[in-house]
Amino acid sequence: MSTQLPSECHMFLPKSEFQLLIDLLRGDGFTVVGPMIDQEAIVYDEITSVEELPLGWTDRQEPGHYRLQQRDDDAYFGFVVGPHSWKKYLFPPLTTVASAQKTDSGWQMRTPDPETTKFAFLGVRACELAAIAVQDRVFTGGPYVDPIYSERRQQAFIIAVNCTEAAPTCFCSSMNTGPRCTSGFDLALTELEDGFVVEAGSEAGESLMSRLSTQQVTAAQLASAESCRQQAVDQQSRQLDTEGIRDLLLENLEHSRWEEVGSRCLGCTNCTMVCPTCFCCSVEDVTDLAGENVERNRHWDSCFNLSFSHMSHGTTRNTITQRYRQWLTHKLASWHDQFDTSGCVGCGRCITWCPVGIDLTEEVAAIRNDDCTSETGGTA
Amino acid sequence: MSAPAARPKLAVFKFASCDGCQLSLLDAEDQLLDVVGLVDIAYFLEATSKIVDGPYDVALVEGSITTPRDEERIQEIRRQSGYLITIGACATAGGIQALRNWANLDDFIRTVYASPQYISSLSTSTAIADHVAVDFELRGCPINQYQLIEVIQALVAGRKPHTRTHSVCMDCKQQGNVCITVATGEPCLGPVTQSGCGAICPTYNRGCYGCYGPAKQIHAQSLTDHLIRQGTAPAEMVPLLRNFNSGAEPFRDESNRIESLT
Amino acid sequence: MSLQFTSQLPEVAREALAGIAAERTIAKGQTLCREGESCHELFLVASGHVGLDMLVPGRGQVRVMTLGPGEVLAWSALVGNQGATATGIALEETETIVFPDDALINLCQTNHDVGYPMMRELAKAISRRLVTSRLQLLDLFEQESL
Amino acid sequence: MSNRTIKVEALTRVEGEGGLYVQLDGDEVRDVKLSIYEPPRFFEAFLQGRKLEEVPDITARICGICPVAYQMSAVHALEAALGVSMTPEIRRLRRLLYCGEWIESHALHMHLLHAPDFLGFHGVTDMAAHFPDEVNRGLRLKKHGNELLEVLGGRAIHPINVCVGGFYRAPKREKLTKLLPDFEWGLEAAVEATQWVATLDFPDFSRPYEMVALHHPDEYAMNEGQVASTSGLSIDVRDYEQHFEERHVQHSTALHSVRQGTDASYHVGPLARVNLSLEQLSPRARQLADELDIDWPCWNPFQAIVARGLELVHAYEEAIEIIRDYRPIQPSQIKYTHHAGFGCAATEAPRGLIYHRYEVDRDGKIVFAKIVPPTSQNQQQIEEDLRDWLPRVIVDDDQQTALDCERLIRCYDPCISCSTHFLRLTIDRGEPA
Amino acid sequence: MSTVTAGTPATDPWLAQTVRIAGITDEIEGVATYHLDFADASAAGSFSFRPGQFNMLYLPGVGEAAISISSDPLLHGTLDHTVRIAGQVTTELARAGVGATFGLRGPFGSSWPIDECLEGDVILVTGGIGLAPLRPAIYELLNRRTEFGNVTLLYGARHPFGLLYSAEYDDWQANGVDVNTTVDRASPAWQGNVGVVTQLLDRMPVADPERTSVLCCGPEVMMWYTARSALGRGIPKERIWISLERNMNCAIGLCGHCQFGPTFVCKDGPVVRYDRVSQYLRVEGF
Repeated sequence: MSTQLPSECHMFLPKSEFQLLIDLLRGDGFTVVGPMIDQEAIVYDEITSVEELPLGWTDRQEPGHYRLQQRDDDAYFGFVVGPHSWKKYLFPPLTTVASAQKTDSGWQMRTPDPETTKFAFLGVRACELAAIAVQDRVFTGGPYVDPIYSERRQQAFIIAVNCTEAAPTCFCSSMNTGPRCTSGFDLALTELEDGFVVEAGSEAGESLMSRLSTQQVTAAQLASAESCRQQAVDQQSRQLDTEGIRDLLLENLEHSRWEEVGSRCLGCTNCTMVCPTCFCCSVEDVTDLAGENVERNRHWDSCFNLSFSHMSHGTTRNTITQRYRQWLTHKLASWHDQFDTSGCVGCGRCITWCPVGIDLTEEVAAIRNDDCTSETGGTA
Repeated sequence: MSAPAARPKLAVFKFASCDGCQLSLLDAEDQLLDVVGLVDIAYFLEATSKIVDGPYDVALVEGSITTPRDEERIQEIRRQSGYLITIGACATAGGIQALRNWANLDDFIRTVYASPQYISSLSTSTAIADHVAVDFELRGCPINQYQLIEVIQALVAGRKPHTRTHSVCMDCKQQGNVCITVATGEPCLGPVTQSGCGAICPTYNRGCYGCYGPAKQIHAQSLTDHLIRQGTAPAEMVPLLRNFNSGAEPFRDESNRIESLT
Repeated sequence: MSLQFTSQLPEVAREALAGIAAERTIAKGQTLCREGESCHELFLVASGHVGLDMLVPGRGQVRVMTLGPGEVLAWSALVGNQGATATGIALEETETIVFPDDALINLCQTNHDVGYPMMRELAKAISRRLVTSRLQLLDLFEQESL
Repeated sequence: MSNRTIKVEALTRVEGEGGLYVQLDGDEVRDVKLSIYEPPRFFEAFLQGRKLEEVPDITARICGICPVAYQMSAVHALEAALGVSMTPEIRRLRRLLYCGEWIESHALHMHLLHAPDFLGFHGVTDMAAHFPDEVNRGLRLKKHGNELLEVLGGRAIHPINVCVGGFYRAPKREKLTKLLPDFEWGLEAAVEATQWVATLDFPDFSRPYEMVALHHPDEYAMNEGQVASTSGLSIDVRDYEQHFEERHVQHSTALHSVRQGTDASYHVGPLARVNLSLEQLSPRARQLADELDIDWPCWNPFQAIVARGLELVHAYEEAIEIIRDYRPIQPSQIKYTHHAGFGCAATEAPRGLIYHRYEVDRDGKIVFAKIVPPTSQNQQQIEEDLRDWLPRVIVDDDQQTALDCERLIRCYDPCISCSTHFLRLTIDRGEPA
Repeated sequence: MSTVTAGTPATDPWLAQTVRIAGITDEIEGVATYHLDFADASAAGSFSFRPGQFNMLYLPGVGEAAISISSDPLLHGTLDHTVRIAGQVTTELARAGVGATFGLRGPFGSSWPIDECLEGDVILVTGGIGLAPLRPAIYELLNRRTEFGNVTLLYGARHPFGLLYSAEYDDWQANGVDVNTTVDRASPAWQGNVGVVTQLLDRMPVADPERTSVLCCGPEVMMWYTARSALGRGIPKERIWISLERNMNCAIGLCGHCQFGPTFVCKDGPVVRYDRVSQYLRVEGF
């Protein structure tokens, strides 16, 4: 992890030249999306200037609790992750996947026009790179490729930022997804007081880097960047023991802990909405009054909704307990069967943004501590 | 797919309410003329002086039952109506006027009226479904006009109306809103309130006050316990649950529970 | 022949049982036992089918189940004769193995090496019958018929 | 046919439910009763003990047609109680919100509720077939009002963005400026609509009203001003209750507002406003008022529809101006601290002056609430109008007579839902007194 | 299944093709078979499916429903779906007449493992409408009859008039499928078996259980007890196959609705090997 990369891969970008990065991307036709302060939180939205970044702000996070706080320095990226994730750009909350028009010769089916917006994401954290990689598998790795995700993803330019701090809700180390950005980016930045150590992760990244007003990086800058990154590792306090987690959960489907957490869970869907990998969605028709022009709209949905498992003769998962179990076992266990990876990247959003502070790491630990298979070996 | 040929005969009835829900139909400006073309408007006092006697295929009922006379009137409307749909929080949960259910009606009357003997009113304000069988409930204070149009469209097509029952949170997050409770500590009923409003309150920087009533399968106590632990006074939680849908069972029971704690 | 019922019995029990059993061919339409009446024989169906009917006032004889190879009927002969709970009618020419109740009860009581396995297999057969009856009760295809 | 009773069991194309009965002895009007059988909802009672912050949300529910009027009166009265004063920016944004409600309500009443009376239709459904352009224009204008309410208030019915101290969130500029093209079209359409209603066939029926409305020297009064009348009254709103009282009148089951110490009725609404504040109308509306074939002040209640038209034009013109100049305001809400006090305010609902008075305790809870909506103030006036009007319209056909009475009632765009919380009534539907 | 890429109507997984109702056969009460033609002839040419697969039938404005294909996979000219009126889509479909058009996406999902049954005996166990997804398998077994040992159909229904495709039984029987039916509730005229379908499995001779395959489709409880019976008869768990039903919304494994533990029923199922899902079958609400 702390392997020193050859210094020629790295450059130094002074903060005074930072705006050029956005200008170049915009000049290349990218819509640049980055962190900014809105609604008392750090969210992702379109930016045109570094001025819009949350300079000097940080976030304080705990289960069910988030507050912005002023830093005593001028860091651009001195926070962790907020309620938004990049999935809202790659897998939009609402999109039209097809349409149908009634004509004299019957229904005509159409595909939507391709997405033309190219996004450049500025400030993607290691856990978020991992989340994008997870969604890549979901949407493009199987027998069917989602054209909407695929188009947006192929056009996206990713500028990662290494975390230099960790929130008490972070557990990316446990999930082996961070905090160091190792792949999946075009450029990666590590913020120092007066500039960024920049690393290219792709040809597109290299090419952009060559157009920036960068300087040769010094050994001191590299060392300083490394110690900043190490700070994020050292600060991480939360852990999720992933050892045998798939079998642990799938063999404890009748564990009493599910009822316990099910009684606290609101079934509100917040954890699934903020999760950067949750991909559940529904397609519904929207028609004009005559019913002759129909759009098939796909919107984010959630396994926490009662209607989600509804069939004509009944609902499969009828209680919040069953739905919480579905979410957690999918995220941490059956995701492995389906996509050969965990569905969790350890970003901690579901912990922070749960309105009643339910913490999945605590739930897993509770089940592990009282693993019923280890005692009785099965159910009667 | 052919819709039933005859246009359903529609009636709009009003009980104790503000008129806002039936106005939602007139507020569907773009579709209004098309909608009125789909149905035969037989009784809709707010919109037309044309009055056709029952029976009616579809009755939209706004308002709650608060007088002895209305107790009888709703029975007659039920007899006259094929498919009875209640619209809005008054009709589905008793409305804001259901606050009288926790008060002494005589005190209420004396507060407002100098000559209480003239007032003929029940001591409760109750939902239509407490009196007659209701075929479909459309929630909200006020209802959402798009949901109302969906209901009418569904009835014309002879199918069950489709309205979603998830929490406000899902709509809220899909609009990119930050959770107001988590980020500011302000109490918000979004997690336990049914979708339909478009999550407007959090979008406008304020907590949801539950005007679409409880979502399906909620754990209201988990939310209130957490908010109280986080510093909201129980005395503040009671009125939050007790406003436009105070008569909806999960809100009513939870407000009673917290009240008993204080 | 290998029947589910007898195949599980130990050799010694099978031999002992063979000593008291008789093979009987029941002609189509013939009654094996009659609802409400005492029945003094336990039947094991070897081939063919037997219908179990119950009398429901207003509906007449209602067929509640069909038995086939390997299934027993008239077990009331073994567990205490309260009268048969259904009428068994051969639906075709049916081969059965018949056990007279007094001999069977006597054998089971005196020789536990036979009695216990026999009762266990009978319990299993009753258990299977119970499960199928429950599944029938569940009316699994109910939603399919409007 | 000497003694007969004419009953309108249910008034239509009004908001809320009410009826009318008229007792005649030959051609002589013996009794006229505007009966309102909306059940009481006890708003003033259950407001007691609620947090003052809830008042704008709760009072909005008195009326789904003019919730903004209730919210505006409530917040101003409560701010008076708390001693909070508004910034000019918030004040303008509140006027903009009110413009939305005026546009929505006036367009609805002019086109869909009142015009059918002049043209001989039951309502919009049958009128649409013969006057599709007018109906569609009405719907479009109404929609503009609603869109403005949605941007600024979150939704058209029972907006959620109004709070004591200002707004929960100031709208983004783009969201408002996006409305401008429609509003520019709407302004022209409002002018056309006003010209159109001015050509309707008005009965020659003028009445010696005392018209009461807010008046403000610098602007067309909406949220603030002196309570003024065409008889020369000009008082501070704090003195409202010294000049106007709600009174139980023998012949009616309802509470009527009258001038204090007299039995005199008075008239509130758009006609009163235009008569009192003609000079404060926006330039386009002011010019239009002159161009129309009406002498101002106007005393014909049927021509209130024209006054509504002028206000529609005014609301568009003012809305466009406010939107053009709008920059997001910070803060959108003025901070305040709770302390005991009382305050009152009057604003101009689409149907006329609305008055609120509150007493709050030091914890910010409501101790006392009084709400006087416009329709209660007009009720006695309507009955008096009918006494005058009936002899002119009595025909053998009771139905026709009733219809003519309804036409007059609808001039006031009565909002019966609003009225109920203060009405004392026994329900005696259809039985002549 | 090869990777499908976006772009053309044939490859965009979200895009439905227009089909037309060429004929409707009323089967039993509330159930009809829709014979479909593709509006685009080239689409018809390129459409092929394996027994057990399903299509998404799309009624614009109403929605989609996953319906298994019930025709002979070899007969390219016909595409049949036997549909029971249950939800909105099927209710609306029931109102459509011959000539009506709507949308179709598919075929999707896994198929019955016919090739894994070669040379052994095959027992098809099904109930009610569950025969519809098995009918293409019966056709295929008949088409390739010599490649298998005994082929037995055990079919249960609620009552005698709930038996689907009854006109075809004689033909199947004549061509080497032993057809056994049973009903839960007998009518006076019913001369056949009464009792649940698992009973038929309990008492039928199973000559070589190690080489016998069971293909089962019906309500989950029925499939669970069928598997129990099959295991009791010595049939290996790897040779028992069931067809699952879950809420299928996208049919392409991208929406999450149809998950059953590790299985996406739409793309890993609907036909799954019993032992791969058995541990979850009796977990309530999973």
